[in-house]
Amino acid sequence: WDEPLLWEKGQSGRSAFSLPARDVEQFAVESGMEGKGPDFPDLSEPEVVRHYTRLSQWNYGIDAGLYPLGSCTMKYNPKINEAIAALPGFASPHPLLPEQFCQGTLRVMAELERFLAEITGLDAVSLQPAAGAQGELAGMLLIQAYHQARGDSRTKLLVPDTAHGTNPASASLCGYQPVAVASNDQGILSAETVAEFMDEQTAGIMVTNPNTLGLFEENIMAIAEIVHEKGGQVYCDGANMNALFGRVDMRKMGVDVLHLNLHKTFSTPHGGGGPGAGPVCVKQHLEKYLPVPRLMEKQGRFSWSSDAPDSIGRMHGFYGNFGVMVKACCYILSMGAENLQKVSELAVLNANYLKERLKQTLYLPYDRLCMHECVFTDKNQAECHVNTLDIAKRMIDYGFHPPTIYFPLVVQGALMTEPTETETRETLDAYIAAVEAIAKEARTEPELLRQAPTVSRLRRLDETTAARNPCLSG
Amino acid sequence: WDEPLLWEKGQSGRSAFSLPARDVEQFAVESGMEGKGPDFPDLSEPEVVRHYTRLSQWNYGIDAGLYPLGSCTMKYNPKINEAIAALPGFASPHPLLPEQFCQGTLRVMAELERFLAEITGLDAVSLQPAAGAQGELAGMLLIQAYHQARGDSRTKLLVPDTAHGTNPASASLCGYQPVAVASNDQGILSAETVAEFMDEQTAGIMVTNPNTLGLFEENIMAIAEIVHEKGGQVYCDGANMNALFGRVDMRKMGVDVLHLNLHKTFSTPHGGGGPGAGPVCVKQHLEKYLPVPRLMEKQGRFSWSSDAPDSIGRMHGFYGNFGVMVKACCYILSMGAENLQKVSELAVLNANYLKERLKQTLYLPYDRLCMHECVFTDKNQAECHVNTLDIAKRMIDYGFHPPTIYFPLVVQGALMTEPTETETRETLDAYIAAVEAIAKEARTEPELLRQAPTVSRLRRLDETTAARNPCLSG
Amino acid sequence: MRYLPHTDSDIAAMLKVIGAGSTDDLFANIPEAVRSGRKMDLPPAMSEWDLRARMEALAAECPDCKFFLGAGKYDHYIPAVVTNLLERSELLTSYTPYQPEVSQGTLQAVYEYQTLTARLLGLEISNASMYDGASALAESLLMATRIRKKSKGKIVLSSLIHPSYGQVVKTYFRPTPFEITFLPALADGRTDVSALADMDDVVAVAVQSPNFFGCLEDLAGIGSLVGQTEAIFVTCFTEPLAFGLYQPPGTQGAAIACGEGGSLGLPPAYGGPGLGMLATKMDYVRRMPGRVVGKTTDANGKEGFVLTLATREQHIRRARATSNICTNSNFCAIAAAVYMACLGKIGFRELARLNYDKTEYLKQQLRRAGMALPFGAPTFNEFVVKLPPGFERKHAELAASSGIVAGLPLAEWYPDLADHYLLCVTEKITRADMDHLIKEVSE
Amino acid sequence: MRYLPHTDSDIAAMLKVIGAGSTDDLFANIPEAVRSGRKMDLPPAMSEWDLRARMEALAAECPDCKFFLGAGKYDHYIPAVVTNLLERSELLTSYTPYQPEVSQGTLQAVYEYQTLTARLLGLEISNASMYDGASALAESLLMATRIRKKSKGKIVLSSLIHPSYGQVVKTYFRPTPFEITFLPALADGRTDVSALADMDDVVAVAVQSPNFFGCLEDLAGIGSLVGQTEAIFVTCFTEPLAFGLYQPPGTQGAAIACGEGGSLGLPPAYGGPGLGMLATKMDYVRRMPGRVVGKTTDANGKEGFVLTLATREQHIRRARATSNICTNSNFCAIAAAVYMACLGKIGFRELARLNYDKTEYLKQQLRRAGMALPFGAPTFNEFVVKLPPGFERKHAELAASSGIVAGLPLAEWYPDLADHYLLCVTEKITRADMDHLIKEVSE
Repeated sequence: WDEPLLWEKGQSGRSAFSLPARDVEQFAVESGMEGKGPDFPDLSEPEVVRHYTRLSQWNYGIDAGLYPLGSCTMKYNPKINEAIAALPGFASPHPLLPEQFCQGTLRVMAELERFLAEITGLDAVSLQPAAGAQGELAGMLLIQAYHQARGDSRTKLLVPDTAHGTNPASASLCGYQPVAVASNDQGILSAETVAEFMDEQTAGIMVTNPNTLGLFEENIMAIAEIVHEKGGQVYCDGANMNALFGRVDMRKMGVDVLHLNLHKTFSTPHGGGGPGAGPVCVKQHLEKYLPVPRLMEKQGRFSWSSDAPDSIGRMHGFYGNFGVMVKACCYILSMGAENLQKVSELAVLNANYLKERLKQTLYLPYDRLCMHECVFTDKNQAECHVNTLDIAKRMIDYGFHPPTIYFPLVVQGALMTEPTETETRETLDAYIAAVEAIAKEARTEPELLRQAPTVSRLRRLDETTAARNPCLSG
Repeated sequence: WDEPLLWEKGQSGRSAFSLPARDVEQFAVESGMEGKGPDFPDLSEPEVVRHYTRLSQWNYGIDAGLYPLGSCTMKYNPKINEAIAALPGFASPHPLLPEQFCQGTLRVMAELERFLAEITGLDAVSLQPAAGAQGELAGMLLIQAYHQARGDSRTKLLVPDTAHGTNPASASLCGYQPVAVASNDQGILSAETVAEFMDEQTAGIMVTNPNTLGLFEENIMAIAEIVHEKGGQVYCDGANMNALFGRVDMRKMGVDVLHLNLHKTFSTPHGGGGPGAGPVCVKQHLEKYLPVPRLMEKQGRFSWSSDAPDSIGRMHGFYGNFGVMVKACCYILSMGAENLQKVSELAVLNANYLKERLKQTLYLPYDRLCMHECVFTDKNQAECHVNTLDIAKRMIDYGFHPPTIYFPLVVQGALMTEPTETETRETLDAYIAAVEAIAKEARTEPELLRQAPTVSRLRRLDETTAARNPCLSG
Repeated sequence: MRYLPHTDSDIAAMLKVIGAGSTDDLFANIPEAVRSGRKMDLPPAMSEWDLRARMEALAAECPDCKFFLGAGKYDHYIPAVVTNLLERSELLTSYTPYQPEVSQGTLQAVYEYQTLTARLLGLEISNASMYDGASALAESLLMATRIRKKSKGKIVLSSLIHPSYGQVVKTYFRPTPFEITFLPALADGRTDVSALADMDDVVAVAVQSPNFFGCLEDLAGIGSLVGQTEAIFVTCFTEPLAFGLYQPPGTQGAAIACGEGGSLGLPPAYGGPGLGMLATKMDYVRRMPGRVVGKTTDANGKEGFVLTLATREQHIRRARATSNICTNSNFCAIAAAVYMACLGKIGFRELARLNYDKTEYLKQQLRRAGMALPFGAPTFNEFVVKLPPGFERKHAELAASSGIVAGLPLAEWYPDLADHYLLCVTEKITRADMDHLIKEVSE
Repeated sequence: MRYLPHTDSDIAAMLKVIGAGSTDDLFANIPEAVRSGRKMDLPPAMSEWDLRARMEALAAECPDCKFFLGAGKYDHYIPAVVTNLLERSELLTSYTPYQPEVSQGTLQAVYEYQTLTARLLGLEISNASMYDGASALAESLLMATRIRKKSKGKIVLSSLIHPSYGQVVKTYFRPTPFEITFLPALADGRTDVSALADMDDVVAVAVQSPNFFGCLEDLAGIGSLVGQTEAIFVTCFTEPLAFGLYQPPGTQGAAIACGEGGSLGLPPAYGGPGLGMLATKMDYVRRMPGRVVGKTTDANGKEGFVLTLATREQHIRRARATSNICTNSNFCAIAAAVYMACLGKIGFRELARLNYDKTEYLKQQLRRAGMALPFGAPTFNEFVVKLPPGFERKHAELAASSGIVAGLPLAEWYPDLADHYLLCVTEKITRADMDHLIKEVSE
């Protein structure tokens, strides 16, 4: 059945809000400034509950099944972490409380900073960026501040064709002209190509490692050396850190700055699009540029300091997404070093297993060991005149969320598949069976794919009209 | 998609349990007594979460839509009450704690006892019965104890044909032979009929008021008088109390003992079949027979007393379903007297509105003012060779939970419909429209009804085979 | 009021359809003489915020404490997933699954509960739950009378069954002519069944293991003794976690195993709601009380689940039903199933082992501190200790000053056992907690 | 580890399919030189129970207190239904709705959020959320430069915009050649816009109302002034509940209204996550940053929702995107929508009124107690008071002894305003709380 829009429900006179007792008289309001209040629908509490319960039933979450969106690391989100983040001592503190009322929140942040430094091998961390892309921006601003402090104004930034989609936009926000660097026939960057583009007008490079093809940038040390030699800085997009726990040292890789996505790698839920958190980790020479305020410890007491004249400044109204940080901190504490390392082993195991089992069915442009994800394309199905979109939509009919599609752009018709470590072998086998069945259908009954999905409440949606004649509110 | 049975999932070696740290050594176990432990499947936490999330998605709850099961009072279950019952101070206390650790739980119970006495007009309350049927049993035992104390051993009990289904069984558990008393052509008991059956071998009468036809037993005073005259006691099944808040005084009605269903009338959720709570309320002359322990107050301190030589004894391992009591207490406090009265007004308004709007469509055997529910039958549809079951199953296709069917037995092919006060007029209108559409289909495409439901995950289930060759575990 | 959706114009329009002038008119059938005629005397309606504040204040009157209490309720950790999954309103706010097509979630979950319960107890089938352990025992004994088709005779209970359970059995049997008889205790803390040999007309024998003193009964021995008679052997439990370590009752001759399942994922909640468990043999299924879920197929041949064997039940069989139970503890049964699913075979066994080992540690330390452990039979996670005379005062002081509840004084239940305390140790008690207790007890 | 499902035999079988000897082999592509070569130095894995205990202990280091603090975060009651509905994993654990057919829940909820936001702010459209108020302002100003197609010029901010927001704007504009200029305050606590007349090349003017001092700006007046120039008028807010009582920015000439929506159903959570709101006119939609949901139809003509106008976004337009934002505050936006749905038109207005009246009561009482309220402009639920010199000590004492935080000292942010405090009163503050504060302040 359908669930009407909120304002198609309700009747004036209803309310789902329990108005607090009035214990003061009414006071006059300055004439001319008073408004009529927003035109919201009036619903009873049962109506509100039913509305959102029904809406939720049209949604697919990680608790419903496999969610193999490549690059998104849709792993299981532990329930205990939600319960802990909701503790009054974490959910209630006002951000401007005197220090004595928030030592607990500050200690959580201090621990998380230390953990992230340890996990990446870098020296200092700011938890302030509210999401991965804001972390990227922070990283770019840090690099810019670094160059500026040296009186060096650079204009370009190298961005490989296997970088995350936000990277060029983040570079551009910083006024850098992104210079596209092509990956080689192995799907990774070659040092030679980087050397070709790197010059003294170039601020540095943004490397996603493992890259968006799910491949480890094996030449990263040589590349970093080239970049450093020309005075540039190396930024690593750490969104794919789930592949690397306990395996690499970002410092040895030559990384100067890196952001992490707590809502991917560290198991905090994505909430249908956010909030996330995008801490930025740096080597010591960049620490003084980190956003303010900075968390300070003195004899076991924590406080904030904005005394950082070289800082790039503030990026958030307060200190970032504390609620998300709590969950990430819980995750790390639940795991410990050994289990975190195991997370990466199993994430990589799952991805390689899928890759091996499916490469006869879907075209695999780079047939080599992958890391946490693997990228297929629709090339094998082209002769049946079905494409990546058709395959993806048909997966919905089989009860699976589709993988990321048409990204990365470096291959045509990509199906970027990231199972994550929390999926069982049985689930992967069921997914493999579904993909095989779909590939068979592509040959025998391609119309099934083109018409898919059919089991969902809605059929394929007309995105073109939506964009051409946008209707954004009701 | 399907969700396998629990033991069809998992692999030995997994676990979703966080084993607490071991801080003591292992000790030997007496030889020969050790077992191998139960043969449970081993699942990871994500598997457990997904299993029950998926199962839940096959269920229909009050938060999903109208649930008009007659006699079941499926009203909205407030979320705040769940949150309060989960407070550590209520969820954690051990029942045998010294008094100083449980004054809060005891105060909740004392308040609820007082509220229920006030709401019914009776003198004393025991919260111990764990559900309505146990409340009925308690009531019967009280009546029996009362007679026994007078040296009077009676063998029969009057049970009208409009009583709840549990009533005869409860009477029978007490060794009473239930004597069926027929309702009159108005759907209620006549005093004359009761007078005919009532004698000095009869312990009393079990009246459901409003009865299961949704009609108020108008002759209740005269009936009570007849019963009392012969030395009998009047038991009222209070499961339908939702119709009567603030309207009647059970004492004036001549009721000696009555049970309430907290999980119906007082908004606590039914949990797919329980737990409930079935407090029993009595007039003063029955108080000394109430179950032990009894809650006592002395100078604002609460304690338990089992010093009650006439008591029928204990009915529960501890004190009843405290967790349910908290929610009922919250409900009463949220409502207050005026809103509780309004609850009944609106419950009765909704039922009469449905009755008036639908009586042209479905056959209404008793066309008069109803209380909180109304009973239709499939008589109008008989000529189309569809029956109550077909109509009910077709409602599922329209997105509604069916009403109670084939009960009460006093009419043939009953559709016993109780909307409750928390449903909006719009929802009732949508339900009415669905019933009208189904009635039309019965004439034009009766096969649609006979094949229903079709939108649910499963079609009609074979209950006969299930009962004939029971398969109760896997 | 935010739960009541009707606006004035809704009410007016609906009254018009009904043909009534006011909502009062809808109550016209209620005779004047039975009307209450006054407003109910209840506290004024509270806002959500005032309600929460008031109830939080009451909850705060139940301060946190460290208790060594079991005696029918065992305080175990509950995984956050259990709590979280049980909040799903599809499970919480549904009714008894009378319409199976829209209730497969509840039905499959309960079918799985039945299966796990049968496996846990070593029997063939389980029902879909009873109210609590006490009523489950009472119902089991009534069931025994039905199996043996007896209308009189002896119901023999161990005196080491939880005393409250014995009382509930008495209440349920009050209206019947059956005679309730108790078996005494042996010196080792087990039941003395020797009297059985001389008893006639025994319809059922019920024994609890681990019993109220925490001792494991020799179920196999008693079972074979009872097996030589006409009587039905009913075993009872209050701590099902024990079957993670010890042999389950079904393999020891029990015809019916019943008890309290609260240990399996339910919070103590001051004693309720509980979970009455009842498992038995397939032969006895039609004598079994309570709801039961069975597997079947739908019109397309797809597997599904329904409430079944309703002909035993009150709404069909009315006065001749196997029980009057209707609303049960369905939601608690699902909680138990989720809990058992979380632990799995491995976790359940390890957790049981941990409870046992911690308890043995405390016993060892108490012995070392010179305390007497009067009963020699093996125990699971609780046991009886005799403490120095006058310990009552210390017991009260400890509670008042440190929030430590040093077990349950047994004298109230067993007058012979002055200075005897029933101590319970679950996984929530740390070694440090126990060492602290020893120190306090030894002082 | 309970989140990791792989058994040893799973791993062995999978490695065999891959043709690898061990999981280490899967990392063969990582050069030796970049390997960490040591175990990470992290605390040992904690059980669920130890974790909870540890985090509860940390949470307890944030004791409850009574704070008269706003300044960007306002402490409002959150209905239990908001919290409950937001726990539904279908909403919480889903990704950005790239596949609309399985994401209609998120999409419709966000479409409704956009609509309610547009109505609240008096503008035509809203995006699907930004990180928080501060970044929403920065993004709004960047958007203004795109609307005006400027690559340089002045960005003029009121100095009574939340100081942190001003700092974030500076950070975002660091890489650009735009010049950030601040407008001073008037004596009545509003912004002095007189300098605007003499400024050239103004690309955008941003004013906050209620401003950081709690004062309502004369938005209509400023709006018409800015309307006479080329500049885009951006208004900002930290307390959207104010628009339950006062006129919304959209009707006062704002081209873009943005700010923090945390008041709408989010807990303070020590400052985050927040909800960046951004509403504007349809004309500017293609210059707007961030995700947006639009209505469309499916292949059967049924109404549905999709993410739309993706051509503005980074994953399509890459370097030329309107913003780099990707993950936003979607879940917070849904929380806000549920909150707004709960309050409705009536509740929202009444709650705003109650905040206002309580605040006026405190102002009245402070005046009566002889305290100076330096700014005469109307306020909503916070305001500035000048307390006797040396109140800092009392402020600290009150916090330490009674857990009362008597507002925010302004001197840190505005050095001229020694002894000035910003006090906030929401519906959670009772009259008794205020009387208590007055008493303490007057002593």
